[in-house]
Amino acid sequence: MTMPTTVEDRGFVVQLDEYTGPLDLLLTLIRDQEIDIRDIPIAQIAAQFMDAIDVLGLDEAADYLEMAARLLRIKLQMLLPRPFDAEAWDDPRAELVRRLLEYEQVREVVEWLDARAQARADRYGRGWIQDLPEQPPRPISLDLEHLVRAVEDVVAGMPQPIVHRVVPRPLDVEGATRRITELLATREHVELRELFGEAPTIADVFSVIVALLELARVGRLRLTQREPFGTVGITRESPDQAA
Amino acid sequence: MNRLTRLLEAALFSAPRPLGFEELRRLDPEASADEVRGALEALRTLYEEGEHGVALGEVADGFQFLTRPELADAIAEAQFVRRPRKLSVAAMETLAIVAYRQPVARGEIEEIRGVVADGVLRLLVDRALIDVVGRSDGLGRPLLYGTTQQFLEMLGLRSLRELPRLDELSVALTPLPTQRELDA
Amino acid sequence: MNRLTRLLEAALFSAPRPLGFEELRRLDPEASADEVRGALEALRTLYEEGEHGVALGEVADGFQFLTRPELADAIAEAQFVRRPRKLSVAAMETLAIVAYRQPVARGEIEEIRGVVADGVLRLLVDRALIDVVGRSDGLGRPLLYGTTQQFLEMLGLRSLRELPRLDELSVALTPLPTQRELDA
Repeated sequence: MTMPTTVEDRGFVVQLDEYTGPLDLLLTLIRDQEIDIRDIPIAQIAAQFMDAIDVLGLDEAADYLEMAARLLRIKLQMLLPRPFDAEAWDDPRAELVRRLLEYEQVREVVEWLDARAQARADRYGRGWIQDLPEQPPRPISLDLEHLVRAVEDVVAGMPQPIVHRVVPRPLDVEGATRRITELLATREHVELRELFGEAPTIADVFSVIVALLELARVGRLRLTQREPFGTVGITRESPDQAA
Repeated sequence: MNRLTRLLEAALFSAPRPLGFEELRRLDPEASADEVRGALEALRTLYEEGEHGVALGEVADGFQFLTRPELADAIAEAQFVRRPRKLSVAAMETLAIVAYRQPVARGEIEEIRGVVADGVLRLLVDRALIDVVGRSDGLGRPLLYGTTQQFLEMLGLRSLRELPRLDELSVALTPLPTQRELDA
Repeated sequence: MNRLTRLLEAALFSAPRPLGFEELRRLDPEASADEVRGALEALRTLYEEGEHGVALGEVADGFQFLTRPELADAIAEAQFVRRPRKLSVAAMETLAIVAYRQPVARGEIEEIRGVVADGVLRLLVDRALIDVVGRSDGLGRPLLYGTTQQFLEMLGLRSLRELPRLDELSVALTPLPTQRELDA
């Protein structure tokens, strides 16, 4: 695939690796034959393009096929009878020419960037970084633009405007009692917050609390809190110890 | 400074490790050992006598430029040996919610973002961008978070009033009636 | 060399990247901006006039010591430094389009280059030469890309304004009528 491939009868040499896409190939064909980009002999170029992608084994690349189809369409349009008034004639090649010129511009910028990058690559920065005593954690960069963008992302990510559902829900003490009992069957100690799922509703919280108080009353568990507002611990009481 | 000295200086500056004498000789195969030794000495003297901020040191593995010890603290404090890090998307979003909705409890942040905010909140508190500013009167009296002075300083703001007004966001991010108010 | 100049030199020697003026000012909070500027200039002149192997340059909004280009080959041949690998032409084309059209969506890049840009964009983001800078308001809200600080550093540019202006390019694009005007 990387071997130079010569298309003998048309007298130009093409190398697959050299092309970054159909526009590149097209531009090379045009430049090599010193064709005026604003007056492309479309039939000739289209034929050469087909040959090239055939020889290069590029005919599976969709991008190249699309360009091939475009060239054939322009070729056909060029064959249509033109109006006598030349001013009124829309050159079917115009869009292709615009794209080729635009692409040529990109390539010119690439050359400039390449030269700059090359010059910079000849200047080496500091290679070895000294360990300094007690490095603080990496500093954080923060700016308003990012903050505002984050706000927008938050809002965009919300499923719907947050409106609290005020649907009356009965307490589910039975369900809560079952969950607590199941948890305490496998573990001796749990924390209160483990009993709440993600984003518990007020009804969930009350259900758990009522269930806990009831279970504590009948001696199935013991509630502990080390300090005011501290976490509430729940410890299993074995039936024989129950008061 | 002659070419050999310049070459030694540039090599020692750009190499990712200390360079030994024999290695340095590779830089100019035509220079004699004495010439390289002379150039190294010239370089060392130049940095020494010019009272530079760095000095050419000799360690076990070879030669290297070292920061003068009395300057190391100031450089470490300025924190720029490593690139500043951007906050993760999760941290940025959480920070945004705290900034615009403070004082705000964890539950509220989690409700807005739809994910658990535990770790992210801890990170932001560690980095002193937010802090606990009180407790809610609501159920369980959850901690309330707000932004810090450091947060303002990093954004170059004098006060929270200088945060950009986000009119279109006001509906989504202005404090809603709390659950308690609704249930009451 | 005074203490401030020494401090700047040591800091610039110990950082693997350009340091911005504001960052450098953190080294000595008591020094005025003019003093820091003066010390930077003194440092630059000293290395210039002493014909050193490294020089103080200004890149990507910051200051950085870099080795002199004429010494690059000798240092690379001695295998102390590996030259960065060149980017492919496809990557360079994409970079050129992002640089001039930023913020730009993938679709626009593909249209100009005439090929799918997926892999190349990922590579450039991985190399930190471009980054996602936002989302378009258009259909599907595609990601928008822009160049980074690293991009400027790779080219040794101080800012995007140093890129050649489009009207300085030999290929003129603007005078051509667009397809829409042709169709009208």
